Amino acid sequence: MIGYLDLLLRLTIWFLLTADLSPANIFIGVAVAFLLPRSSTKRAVLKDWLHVLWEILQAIPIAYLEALEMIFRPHPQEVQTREQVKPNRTLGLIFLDIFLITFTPKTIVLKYQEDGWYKVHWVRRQRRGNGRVQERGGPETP
Amino acid sequence: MTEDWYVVAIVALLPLTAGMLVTQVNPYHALVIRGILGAVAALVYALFGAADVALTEALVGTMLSITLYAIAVRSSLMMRVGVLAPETISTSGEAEIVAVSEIDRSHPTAPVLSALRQSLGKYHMRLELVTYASPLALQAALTTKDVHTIWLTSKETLKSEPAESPASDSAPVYQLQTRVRRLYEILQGQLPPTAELVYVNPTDSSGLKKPPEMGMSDDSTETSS
Amino acid sequence: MMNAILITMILALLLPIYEAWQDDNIWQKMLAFASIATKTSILILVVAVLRDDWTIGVVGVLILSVGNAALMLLAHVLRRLNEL
Amino acid sequence: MIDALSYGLMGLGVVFWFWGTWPLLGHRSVLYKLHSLSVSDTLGSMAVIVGLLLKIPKEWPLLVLALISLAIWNTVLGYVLAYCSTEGGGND
Repeated sequence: MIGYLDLLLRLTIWFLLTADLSPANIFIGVAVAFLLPRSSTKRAVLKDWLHVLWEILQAIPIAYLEALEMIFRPHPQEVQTREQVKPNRTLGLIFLDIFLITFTPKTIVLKYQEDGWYKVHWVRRQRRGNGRVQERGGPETP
Repeated sequence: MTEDWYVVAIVALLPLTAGMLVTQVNPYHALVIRGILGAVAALVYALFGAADVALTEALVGTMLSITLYAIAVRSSLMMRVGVLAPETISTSGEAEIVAVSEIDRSHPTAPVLSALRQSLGKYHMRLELVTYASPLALQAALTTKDVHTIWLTSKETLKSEPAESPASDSAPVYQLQTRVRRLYEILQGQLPPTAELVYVNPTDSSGLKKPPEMGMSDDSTETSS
Repeated sequence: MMNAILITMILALLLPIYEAWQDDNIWQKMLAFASIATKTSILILVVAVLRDDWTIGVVGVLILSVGNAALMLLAHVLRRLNEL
Repeated sequence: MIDALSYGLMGLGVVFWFWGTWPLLGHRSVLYKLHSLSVSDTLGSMAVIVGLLLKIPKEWPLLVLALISLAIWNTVLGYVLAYCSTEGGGND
């Protein structure tokens, strides 16, 4: 149980970079993956990671749809909101949440505040909510 | 021949960005343009098949040199001003510059500080305030070239004329002593009337100020209170 | 066809270069720099595929990940600068 | 068929590039330009790389790595730039 997800990630990057499945290369990859220092923070749960991976895969078509929408209908309005972080998230999962929000072109996370809020910057079509900071209650994904 | 067109177009970007780089005046803008030049240069090198040179340009030329230059520019384009620490003199007020100036615009030191920042900003320089415990330490810091300028109130500098009190409006309340000729030239005439700028030659200590030992013995009654 | 795409991409690269030259705000210049860093590495990848020279492709991938690191470091230094 | 799809994706990427880079020349805020840059530099470049991937499928590992690093780094860079440009008060 020594952070096998961590090792898996490193091995994936190694094999993608080298594209070589010879025994010598596999040996080097495994050795490097074990030798690199590992962080001793809280272990992520595999289920959460799979969930996030699924969300990333879902986010890609959403991002393209938003991009096309931005191209065909201009979004001249800029709005800032605050959104609450979902409870019980490890640091890695918070990073992935920020990644997901920033990846979609209409929204950018400005700041992650330690007390569990994101500051999110939006572009909108309508001319309402003129630049003021809005509070948002429930956790929601854009 | 057609496949050469894009090569020419890309290579033409290199002198273009280089020209942009050498015409920059602000050093920070020049750093950003240097990054752009590095990216374009890596593209050109990769285009000519020099993969190793391109990689070196991206790693060293762009990343390392920009980071090092950013730190170098940041720490060298700066005027260090020595001020007295709040514990020693809490009555004179100038010692709280560091804490006060950011919040309280009506504080007597605020116009001097903003004038300093403004005139230094024209040369892309920053102001850093360093606190010292006593006037003696301040003078020592100036002579050992630890700071470029020291900031004193008239109480410590105009000891010879005790009649002149800082209460009168027209007389300068603060005195800035600088040991750098160029800083004196830059700041001359830029400060509000409450501050006076003096150039101190660091090589001859018998300039404007009294020897620090005497000054310290005179000051001891006031500073320790 | 590939040549046409490449030429159009170079034209697109000219836009942020012009922006970096004409705008005096440091953050606008940083945006232009970010744009140029990505665009040049994509151009390297396109050239690699066009010539079928895979050493160039590896360099493109490495630059793609490294150029951005420099940008982030510079952004943080500039942020600290504005705080003072 | 595959060839047409690949050229189509690359064309889409180039169109995204132009659309997203054009607002850079305007006088909008840094954040607004960042939104359009995330369209052009992340999504447009990803489209271009997928187009290249369809053209040369035998080099898929490297291009997939390019795709992943492009998405992650550009998004993180967008966040860092947004954070730094608003925190330091340099957003004028």
